[in-house]
Amino acid sequence: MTTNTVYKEVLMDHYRNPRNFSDVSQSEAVHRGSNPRCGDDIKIGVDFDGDNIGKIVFQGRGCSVCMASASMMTESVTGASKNEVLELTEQLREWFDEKQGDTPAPLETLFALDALRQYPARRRCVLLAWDALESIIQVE
Amino acid sequence: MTTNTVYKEVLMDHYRNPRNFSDVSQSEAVHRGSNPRCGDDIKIGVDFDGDNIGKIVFQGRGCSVCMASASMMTESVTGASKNEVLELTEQLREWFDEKQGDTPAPLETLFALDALRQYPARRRCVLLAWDALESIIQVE
Amino acid sequence: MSTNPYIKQTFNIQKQSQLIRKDFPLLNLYSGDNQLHYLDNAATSQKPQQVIDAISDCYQRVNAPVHRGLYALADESTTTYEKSRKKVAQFIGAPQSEQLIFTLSATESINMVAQGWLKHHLNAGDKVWVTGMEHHANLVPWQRVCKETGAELCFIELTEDGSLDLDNATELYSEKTRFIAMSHVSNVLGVINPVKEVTQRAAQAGIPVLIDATQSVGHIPVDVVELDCDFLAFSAHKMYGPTGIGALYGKADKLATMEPMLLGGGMVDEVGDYESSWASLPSKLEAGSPNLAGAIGFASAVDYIESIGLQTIESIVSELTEKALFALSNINGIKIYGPLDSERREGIISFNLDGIHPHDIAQIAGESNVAIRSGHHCCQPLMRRLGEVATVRASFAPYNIEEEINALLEVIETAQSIFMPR
Amino acid sequence: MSTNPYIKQTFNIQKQSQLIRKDFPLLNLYSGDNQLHYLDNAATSQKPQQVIDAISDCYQRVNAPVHRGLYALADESTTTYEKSRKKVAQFIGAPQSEQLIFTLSATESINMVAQGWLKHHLNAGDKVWVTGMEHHANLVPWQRVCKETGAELCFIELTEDGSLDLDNATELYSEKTRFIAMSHVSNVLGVINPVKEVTQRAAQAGIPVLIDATQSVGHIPVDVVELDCDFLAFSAHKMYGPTGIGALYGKADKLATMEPMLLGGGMVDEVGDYESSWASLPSKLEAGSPNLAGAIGFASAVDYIESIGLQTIESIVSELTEKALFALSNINGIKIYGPLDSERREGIISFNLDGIHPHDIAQIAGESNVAIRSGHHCCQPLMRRLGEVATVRASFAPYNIEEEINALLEVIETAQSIFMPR
Ligand SMILES: Cc1ncc(COP(=O)(O)O)c(C=O)c1O
Ligand SMILES: Cc1ncc(COP(=O)(O)O)c(C=O)c1O
Repeated sequence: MTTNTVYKEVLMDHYRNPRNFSDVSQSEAVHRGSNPRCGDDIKIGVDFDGDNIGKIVFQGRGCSVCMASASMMTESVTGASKNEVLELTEQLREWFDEKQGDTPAPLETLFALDALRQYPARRRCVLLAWDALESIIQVE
Repeated sequence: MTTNTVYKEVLMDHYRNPRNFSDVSQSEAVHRGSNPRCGDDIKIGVDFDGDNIGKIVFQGRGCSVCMASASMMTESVTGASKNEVLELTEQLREWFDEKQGDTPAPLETLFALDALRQYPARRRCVLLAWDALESIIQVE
Repeated sequence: MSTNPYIKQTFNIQKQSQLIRKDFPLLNLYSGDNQLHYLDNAATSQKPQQVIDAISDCYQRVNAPVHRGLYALADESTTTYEKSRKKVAQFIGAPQSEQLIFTLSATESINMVAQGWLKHHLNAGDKVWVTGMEHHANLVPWQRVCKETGAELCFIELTEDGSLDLDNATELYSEKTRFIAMSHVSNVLGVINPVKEVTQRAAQAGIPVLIDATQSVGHIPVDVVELDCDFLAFSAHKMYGPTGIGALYGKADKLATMEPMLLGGGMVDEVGDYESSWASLPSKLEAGSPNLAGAIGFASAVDYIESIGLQTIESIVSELTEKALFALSNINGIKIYGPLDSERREGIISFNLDGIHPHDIAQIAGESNVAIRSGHHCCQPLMRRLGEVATVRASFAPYNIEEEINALLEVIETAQSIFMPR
Repeated sequence: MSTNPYIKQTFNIQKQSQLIRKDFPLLNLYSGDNQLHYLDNAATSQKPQQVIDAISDCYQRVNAPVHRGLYALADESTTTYEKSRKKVAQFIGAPQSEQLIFTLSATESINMVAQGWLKHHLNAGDKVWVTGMEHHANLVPWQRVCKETGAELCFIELTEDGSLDLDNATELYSEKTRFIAMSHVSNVLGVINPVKEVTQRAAQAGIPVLIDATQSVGHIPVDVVELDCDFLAFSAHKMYGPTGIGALYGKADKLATMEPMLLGGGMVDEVGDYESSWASLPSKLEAGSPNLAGAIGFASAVDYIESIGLQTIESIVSELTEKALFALSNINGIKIYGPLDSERREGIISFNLDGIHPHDIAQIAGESNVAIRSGHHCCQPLMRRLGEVATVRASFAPYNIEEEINALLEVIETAQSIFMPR
């Protein structure tokens, strides 16, 4: 196995001990993200605090990348404004699509996703939670 | 131009002076043969004499090969029995499909068609009249 | 493009064709007395070594399932496939790659629109317009969809010189018209149709237009934004690309509302036992394992065209066409179809000779290694309008050279000496 | 076949695979630590140099329009195209070449039958049967045709071990059944279905049967007369042939009563302005310019298989499968789907590991150059029946060697050490 493995400690930690992983049924706004291709299926729940993300939780099942990415997302966006989240989502997409550039991840908390940029096939796993959150904000 | 040209004198003679080329409307049995691909469109008319071809005429338009082949056919089959014609048609098909074998044409009158065997694309031109005659006999 | 080896101001056009010809291995197989004069380019073009190599390279280096694997090779195949889509999409000026669907052929592209889009937008009494010069591929699918829905098929007729008689197609933009399908360039007459004129007025009337660009893409500039068409269909094999792959371009809203003709793997999202939902574009319209080598070959044909320059191609072909038209029009008993004005036509010339069946001319040509076509060219309705059952057709590509026109002229002379001896 | 270089009694199977592997340039690109362990053969196979060369040769020597020219090259292309048809037809035992239609893919073949035949033979209340293990390509087209006609889609369910539960499909041969569509070999379970048993009873009841043979042709013997199926669909790219071409076999009466899905050039006889008539078979079902290079590549893949011998292929793959099944079944926490009896399965093995998502296994495999697949494999209905969202799948070809099984086992060990540390 190459040293480039995506299964770095930080990612595995998020997968094994997902942050903010809990029932979304109490949240103000909920959106489901699913990828029938690999069976990833998660729900994101948000409580807003004015224009900001007050509380965010997620629930569901998926591969380690999908679950870890969702977990990292909840940590990254808590307290951020809607616009900040939308911008961050866009930055993350661009960063991911760059594949191997030197650009660091838009947030330090997301750095563990770096190795995945070589694998365009994992794009959807990484972005599933982010897409769902974006939908929530756009609907609001 | 190669010496293998299909436009030998005999063929051109049949094309320019088609034998038994006349109105088919008086014939006992008539069948139309057409090839929309190249616009060949002829009618064969037969009067039977018992089991034999008494009189055979044709009418229509087509390329030189189609017209000459029809003309040669009328000469070849006049007086022949239905079975003989069916057999001859089959022999002609086989001979044509052989492409370059040494087998001579089933009848001397058909020898001018020899060079055409190299050109499978002309199969339908050569056989159009024969197919029409076969249909007449099979219906009888 | 100063690095373009094909363009040097000091080169005349003859030399350019000869340089281009070197790229085509099939043509170089024959030499001297056996030289092949391939003038059947409107049927299918020959392929440059660059395209052949790209296909081999695909199988030797890239081949893996597209869109579905998590290993490096599958990433490579997916990336290469999507790059190929982008290349072809950009070549016709498609705003988004996803608007370019890879299909089996131009024929399939057109059928997809007939069955997947128009059929769901037609009612009895509606009108669908085509022209009197369409290839069967851009006619028979509309015949069927009209029959299925009770719509009426209407024809834009031709003027004496083989142009579209738009002035007399009075109902073309009427309220009843739901669709217009027309060719950009006729594969028989060579005429370039005033597509822009039609799409502009159609747009005002809210009528979608499909362009059959099978004879124009790769030959003359085609830009879907500039043409403002709703759909555009073409085939790789007519533009130096592989056999067995074509493309459909569509406006985003049109593709979005299109029902897929083919159902299966890759084009679905969720598949229940009794019902399924579709994936997003372009996947929705590409059921089954993608044709990876075909797409790569298609893109490399575009690369090839761009390396020569579309302008260079156009000027070579138009010079050949002009010379051929001039020489042919001096022949006794010849009838040339379509406008003679070389500005308004591509490198396709159809003609007939008095007293000689087109089949006989093509046969005599074949015996002299001149590859031309006789027949209805998949345009029976046009033949009826011309009052012919068939024509002879010679069509040029940038690898054709002037002496091949002479070979054609000799063939005609021979044919006349056999069939019309003085 | 004593001249067969691949078969020597003194060779063991390992050596045979190694010899075969030499024919596949893509696999030979990688060596040493970078060696590619391509175990995604059920998705698409690699291509031998022989097939790649046949395709290049087509473009370098044969390329010309098929069925339409009067010059020598066009004769050659036509003859070669029809020879290719004959080759593929004979390979599946089709009584007549005309019963073999070249298509875009197995997917297109199946859609052609759904839209062109079954749709015209179904009424509301009729039943169409499929199985619970079908690929989306052999399911979604039937879903649509049932919805369009009001017919009912019924499923032959699976037993615990992944076999067809024919005993409990009590209504299968009932009066209401109009069609049965089933796969010969499942692309997930690897199980070989008892097709003959079904066709025999279906024939008594007058029910046509379509076999999706995409995973069987080229892998195990397939003879359409012996199977007595009405339709059979397959793709070249799964049997060492090119991408972008498939085939449809049909019984003569079925093909004769089939409406063409694609309309256009080549498939018509007379084309009026408003109505057209169709050409005879096989042309009727092959609209558009034929895929010459695809057909030639397809035939050369058959040649390649015949040069190795189907039996040799079978025995290599079955030995690999047996070994892999044995080794895998000893792993803690593994679940293998489908019957374990290697007599009843092909070289396709799907499995899951407790506590590890299939995606993660495939990813870890990819990082070690082991190309395996994770996902639903275009079989979502089967996944539901297995109670999984996805599986891992490894699939073998005769160029795979025993050490590649070890590479797979190592990957599993790594995955377990990452995800299930003791
Ligand atoms: C069992 C089965 N049927 C049908 C198909 C569809 O084949 P294709 O994608 O070549 O049309 C496949 C492969 O994808 C398959 O495995
Ligand atoms: C104008 C035109 N349209 C459509 C077609 C059909 O193209 P294809 O046979 O590649 O589908 C052709 C060529 O045959 C053509 O010349």
